[in-house]
Amino acid sequence: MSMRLPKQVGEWISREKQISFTFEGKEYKGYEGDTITSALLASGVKVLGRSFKYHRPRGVLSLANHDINALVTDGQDTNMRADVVKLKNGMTLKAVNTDGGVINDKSKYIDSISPLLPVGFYYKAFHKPAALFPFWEKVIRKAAGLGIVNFNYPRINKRKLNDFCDVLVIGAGPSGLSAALSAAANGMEVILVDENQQLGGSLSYDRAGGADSQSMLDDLVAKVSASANIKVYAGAYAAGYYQDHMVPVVTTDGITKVRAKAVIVATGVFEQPPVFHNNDLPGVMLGSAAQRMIHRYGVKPFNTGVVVTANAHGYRVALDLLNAGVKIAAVVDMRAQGHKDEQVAELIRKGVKISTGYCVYEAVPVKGKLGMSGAMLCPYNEETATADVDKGILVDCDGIAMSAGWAPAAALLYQSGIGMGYNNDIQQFVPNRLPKGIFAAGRVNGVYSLEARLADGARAASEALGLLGKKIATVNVASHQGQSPSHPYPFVHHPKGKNFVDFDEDIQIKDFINAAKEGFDNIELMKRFTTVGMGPSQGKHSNMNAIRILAKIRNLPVEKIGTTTARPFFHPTPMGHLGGRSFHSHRLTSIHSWHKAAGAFFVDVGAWSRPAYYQKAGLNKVDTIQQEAQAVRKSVGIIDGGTMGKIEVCGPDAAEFLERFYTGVYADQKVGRSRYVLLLDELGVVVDDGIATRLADELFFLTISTSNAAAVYREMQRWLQVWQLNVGLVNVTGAYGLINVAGPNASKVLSNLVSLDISDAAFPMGSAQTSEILGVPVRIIRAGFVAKQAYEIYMNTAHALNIWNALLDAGKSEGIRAFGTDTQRLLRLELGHHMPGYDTDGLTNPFEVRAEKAIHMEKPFFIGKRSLEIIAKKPLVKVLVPFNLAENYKGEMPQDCNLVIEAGSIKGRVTSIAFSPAAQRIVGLAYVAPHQAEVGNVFDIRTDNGGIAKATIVKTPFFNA
Amino acid sequence: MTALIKTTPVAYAQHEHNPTMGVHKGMEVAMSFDGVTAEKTHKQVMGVTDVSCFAKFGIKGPKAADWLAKQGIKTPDEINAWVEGAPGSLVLRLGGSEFLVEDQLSGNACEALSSFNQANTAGAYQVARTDAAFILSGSQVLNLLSELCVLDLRDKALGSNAIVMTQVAGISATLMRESLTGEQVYRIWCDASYGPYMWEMLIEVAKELGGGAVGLTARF
Amino acid sequence: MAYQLLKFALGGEYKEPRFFRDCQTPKKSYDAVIIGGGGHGLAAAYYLAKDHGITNVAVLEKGYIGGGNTGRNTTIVRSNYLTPDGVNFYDASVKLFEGLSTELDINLFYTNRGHFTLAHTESAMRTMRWRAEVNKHVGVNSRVVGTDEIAKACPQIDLSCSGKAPIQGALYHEPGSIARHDAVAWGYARGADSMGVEIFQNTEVESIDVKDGQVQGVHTSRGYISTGKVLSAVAGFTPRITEMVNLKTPIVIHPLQACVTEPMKPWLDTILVSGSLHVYVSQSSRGELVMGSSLDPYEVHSTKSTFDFVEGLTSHIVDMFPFLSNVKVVRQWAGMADITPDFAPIMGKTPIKGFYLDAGWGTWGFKATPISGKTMAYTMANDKAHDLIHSFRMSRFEEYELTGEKGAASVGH
Amino acid sequence: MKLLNCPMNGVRPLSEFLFGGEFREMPNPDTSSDLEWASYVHYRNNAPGIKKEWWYHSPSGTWFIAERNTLTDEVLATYLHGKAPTSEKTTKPRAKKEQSA
Repeated sequence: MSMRLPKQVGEWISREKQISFTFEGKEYKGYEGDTITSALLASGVKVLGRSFKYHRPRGVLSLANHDINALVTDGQDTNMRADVVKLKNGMTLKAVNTDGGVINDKSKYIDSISPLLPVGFYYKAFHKPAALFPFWEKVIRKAAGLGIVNFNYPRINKRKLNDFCDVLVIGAGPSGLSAALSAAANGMEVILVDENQQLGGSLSYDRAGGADSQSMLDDLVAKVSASANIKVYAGAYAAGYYQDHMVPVVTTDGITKVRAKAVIVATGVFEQPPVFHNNDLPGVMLGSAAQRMIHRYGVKPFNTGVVVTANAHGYRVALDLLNAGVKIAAVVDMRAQGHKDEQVAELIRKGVKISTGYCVYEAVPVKGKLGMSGAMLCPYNEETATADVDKGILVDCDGIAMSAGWAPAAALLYQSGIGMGYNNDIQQFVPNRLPKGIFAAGRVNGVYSLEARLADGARAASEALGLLGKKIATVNVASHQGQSPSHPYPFVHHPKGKNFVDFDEDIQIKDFINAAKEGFDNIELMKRFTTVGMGPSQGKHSNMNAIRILAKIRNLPVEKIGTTTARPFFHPTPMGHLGGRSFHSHRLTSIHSWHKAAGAFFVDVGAWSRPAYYQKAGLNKVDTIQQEAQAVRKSVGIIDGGTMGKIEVCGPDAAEFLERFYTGVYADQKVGRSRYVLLLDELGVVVDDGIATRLADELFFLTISTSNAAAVYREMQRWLQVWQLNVGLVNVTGAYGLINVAGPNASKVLSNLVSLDISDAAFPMGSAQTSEILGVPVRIIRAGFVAKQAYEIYMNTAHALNIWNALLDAGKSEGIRAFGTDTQRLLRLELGHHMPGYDTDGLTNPFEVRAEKAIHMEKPFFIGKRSLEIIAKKPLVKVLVPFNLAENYKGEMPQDCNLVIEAGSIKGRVTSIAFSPAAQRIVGLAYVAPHQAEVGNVFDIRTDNGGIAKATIVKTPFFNA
Repeated sequence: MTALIKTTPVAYAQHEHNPTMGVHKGMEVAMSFDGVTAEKTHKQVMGVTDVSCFAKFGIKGPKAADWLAKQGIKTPDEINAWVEGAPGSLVLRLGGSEFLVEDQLSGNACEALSSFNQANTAGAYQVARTDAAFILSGSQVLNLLSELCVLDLRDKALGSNAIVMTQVAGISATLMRESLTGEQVYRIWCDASYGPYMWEMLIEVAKELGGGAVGLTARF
Repeated sequence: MAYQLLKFALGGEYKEPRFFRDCQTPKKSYDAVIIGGGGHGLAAAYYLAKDHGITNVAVLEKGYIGGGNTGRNTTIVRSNYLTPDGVNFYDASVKLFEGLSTELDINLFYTNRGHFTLAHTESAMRTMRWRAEVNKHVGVNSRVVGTDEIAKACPQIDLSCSGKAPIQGALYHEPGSIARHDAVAWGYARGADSMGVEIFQNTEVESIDVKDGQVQGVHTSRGYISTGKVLSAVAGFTPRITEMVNLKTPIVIHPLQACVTEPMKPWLDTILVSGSLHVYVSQSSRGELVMGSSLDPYEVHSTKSTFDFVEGLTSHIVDMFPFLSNVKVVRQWAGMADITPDFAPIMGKTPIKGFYLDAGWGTWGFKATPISGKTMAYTMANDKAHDLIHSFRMSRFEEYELTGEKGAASVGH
Repeated sequence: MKLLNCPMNGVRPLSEFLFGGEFREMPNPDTSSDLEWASYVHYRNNAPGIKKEWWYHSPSGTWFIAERNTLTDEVLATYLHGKAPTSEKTTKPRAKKEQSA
């Protein structure tokens, strides 16, 4: 039976565009602009879902994005909120969290055994006997949860943009619109955000049977669109408030991070349900939900209804219902003193029965609780919150509209760090301390009459303007007159319970009472024990009532109970939105394309992508590496070292700077020579090492490890600021290419390209020259990290590929071969060199890696020196030694990080190990106890599978280089 | 032999678009991608051009400005600002005492400057510059930048002669706007090694916005 | 279980007793005062009473019990550490956890899920082997596994992480479990209370009275309490307490954040941690994904949430599980983590006689709750550090004997 | 995202900065005792309050000092090490007072 009303003024649906969809297998029709819920209600469908815990049938509650019991799936997506998700043609929808459909849900029995499941029952059951818990845990997990995740759901990365404004206004109800207009009128750049598709907030549905609010809305909206200073984000919610006025605004398309100079929060209030037996039946809904249904979607909420109220709003709802052709069985006012205003008068004129001092004692369900057939109305005692059942009247109705009060939508205000105080005139928490740049306006600020809300918006704007240095006339707002918009305790106790406070989690009044009895009588503890407000709606309709109950239980003023912290997000926000386009920056050398073509297997080294080795068809990783190493040992190899850190230290104090920064001496270093550099931190821990080459009296050129380069350069900059030396630092890591040619034939290859004498005599280890290759200026350093014969060639990175190719050509006859970092690690191991970060960890001191030679304690100062003086007095606990295994070792190959064991206790670990083609043995570096460290000593390495490998400490290099 | 052609740092990322390459100032760069007509429209909507080939010269140190002045190069008085320091050449003042000179299409200041010799120039140090450099243009350029950069880059916020050292797509970059061939464009410089990544990001977003790569030919 | 539930149904008027008394006025003096009503403080009180018969104890909680990091962590329990001392300590904690629901007669939902620390690089794999070898040596069930075992335990994961950080393997730690964190605090509170310990909520310590290097008592918002033994177990508030006794420590406070999704039907059975992607995730018994990340980048003594955190975390989660794109995050929150230079706690005696420290937990506090309580109770009762916590002693910094946990620089959890 | 005022580059979001830890005067290594030195390298002034800290603006490579309240996260001043403090007036709105959540 259709509940669709004739066209309503300002409705959000386009009746000319009909849409068909299915729900639970049945086909229905709706209009474009409908939400899933409004279309279903229009088609006479009342049961939209099942509740989380008891699987009770549920319908619409708020129609404002917290109807957690009306979650549906379209087969792709899950936990879709039917009350706000736009209807699309061809949708095939099902309620989530049912076992066999929303009507015949097999889990509905849980409702009848609910007495077995009081608050926190799961803390008191299932754990004995312990052996059975794993079984119960599975049962519970299966019962818990809402929708089923679709593992084939496509990856979606929404865009995340940044936007900026002077004043951000959140909420486009009367106060928000007024605030935006007055800020804009005074030259401010304004962004106006509202979660609804159309502006207006309550103006778009709270009509009291009239149309004035609509004309006022049209007028305001016209002004907004006419203003060049206002940018509107509609259908967009402010997900949270973050430091320094950053508010992410979420739409279906993505997120805009708005950075404002001032924020006006005009987010209004959430209507709160009065709590009575069966207040969750399909057909029972908030008054504002009924109004939204009528005016936004042209849907009749029910045919015959009761309005239960405790404020002026209920009477406005009654008039709207009446106007929509709903028969009003009664308006029930829970307040003894009742209500007087023109709406009441009009209702009486129209012959509506008003029962003052009454409550709805219970809603009467139809079979299966799939709807309601009537309501039991009883005289209500506000003191005891009880009903006089003997004087009860049963009225027939298929719906109840509830308007007993409000709770501020203050989540963003809380996140900005406001203080809230309880105002007894309106029975509501209102801001009493606002951080700089944060303003509240309208009902969230405790201002209720329409005139006052408009004024309050202007008032907030004027204060924001003041903060931004634009003084305008102050606006005064009249304080609240008349009765409270919220009832202080809208509860009706009932022996059968089922009077729900939290619809997400199925929490009833008695659950709170029992939780308090067990000692959880502090709002935060109560929240955690009962899980009130922990559901997807985050307590939007339940936290305030929970606070009222606890206040009553503890016999304290509501104020003393305080509120729980409202953390982000205002509405649950998809991870694809939050993650956005995940940036994954990476650095490549200018030779990368060659590596790729040559079959390089790439690894990430810091931000860089480097070849570990070059894959050869039919050759496994280990053999490939062995072959690349052989090439270097027997003839010549070439590696792209462009990723290495390269830093120029210039100026009169360059040598002095290095002497303070590193452990070595550099003042007497000759131009054209290189020296080892070792960096410690202030604790004396080994951080990094490398080579310093003096290119001129006032110019040192540093080559340091790839992964530490950025951090080391940063530390140099910091210490330079502290020491105030006359030095210039230039990080040329990305500007220079580096190619290392290594192996007995390296000089032969190089001599084809340079006009230098590179004989050992003219160009010994540790020396440097500048020259040209094919007309390109190059710096060449004779370094011995991977081979005795090795030349590091530096050039403008834009020429690196040219030089690389030239070297390959020049080396063809020698069988030159490119090698990667894995091979490089093997080569340096064969020479017995350790690598910081690989053979050391976050605690290793230089004595443990036997770097005494590199440490010049006689210097007046270097970073870490003072700590080394202390460490030097303590006995060594471990020391890094070179070892090899028996020539024909046949056991399990030990791995890096296998442990060194002596007499059943850990003495150290292997840091590097590999088969050395040059030494024709397995060789490695390991930490052992100092007493084990003598050359010739044998120690035990425990392999992955628990075997023992006998290792012998030897001298390096591991082969006769 | 000095005729060796440099490779643009962006080359690796451009391969997939198989552009028509050409040589400018000794560097091989993409002259065109999808044909000049298509690229002209990209230019209007959201065009990205690799101009890493523009010659560059970098210098820093307390005496850097004096030295440039001696070479007849005008430098900005403000920190983090730029001027046309010589005909067709930009001079960016990066912070207080570091400068980047870039010869645009018609400029030729850098060649002379490369004669710099630190040995006889106290207080100034040459900075090797091999940056990847880009031109961004079109109606959607602020839309693109509002996703890739957190700063407010609208005219009202970014002075016409200001430069910002900030992050674009999560990596450090230098950014400014200038008027080029009659239209306002944004310029981005980043470390050469990040060039391919930066190109990929700019093109990915540009394409979503109905634009794409623009070769040197269509750009000028 | 049935009869336990039936008693609720048949009980008529609800007869469940209070978990703990509502203490309002402290006595003049106690044998020991514990500052901090979180899991650690309450566990220490419980074991002081149970193991050492010291029941004249007051627990002082500034807010409500379990309201600090006990209620803010992501409830992971494991012992796959890097140093033998670390592994032994946490293994003892795991063993206590396993029997705790029975001992405290409260269902802690202690659920063994298995714990994978994913490695995306070779160097990460080396650290995994290092941890595995040490764990094995101490008799803890951890081992290096390949991608096949990961895929078996969690078929939904994208092993390439959307091509951004392909997974090489993992450290698999069989005992890895999760538990209902609040219940741990409530259970210890009830246990301690039933043996006579008095728990004072909303009670702030204003200063600590020390004479001649010996603790005399504490000034609180409920008046002066004299005592010879004070334990500080306040995690992120430690610097504020140590300042009261002029004790210098290396601890720095960084916020640690977490978030949860909407509940969904169970699909993720294991606990997944990725050091390189800085995420850890498990699915609670309620069906929510509980997710955390690495520490905030700078020192703040507050629990404010940042958007940066949730942006970074979710982009990595979606890299691992692309199909979660439209699964919604409901709530994010933060705790204050007390970090030490070697990522190991500071426990035991201090230079001030009668002042005991249980701090420096960083991101590891929850999983240590039972054992820290037990060892601190022992240390207080005997005024002698328990063997298990020797290497966590405060003096290790001045002695340049930091624990080797510093070697494992990846996110713990 | 938090905003910080780099003395060289102005107000920028936190993502452009690295935290360099507390600024601490180094005791004279030659005259300080082992204990004094150990305490300098290990211990921190860690109670909440106003502190001098190192911050680094990555895109420009600028180290500077920030005077910040570590309880409220409010920045009082930022300046280059050794340069006179500049008032924070130029920055966007200050950090809010912390609410214990």
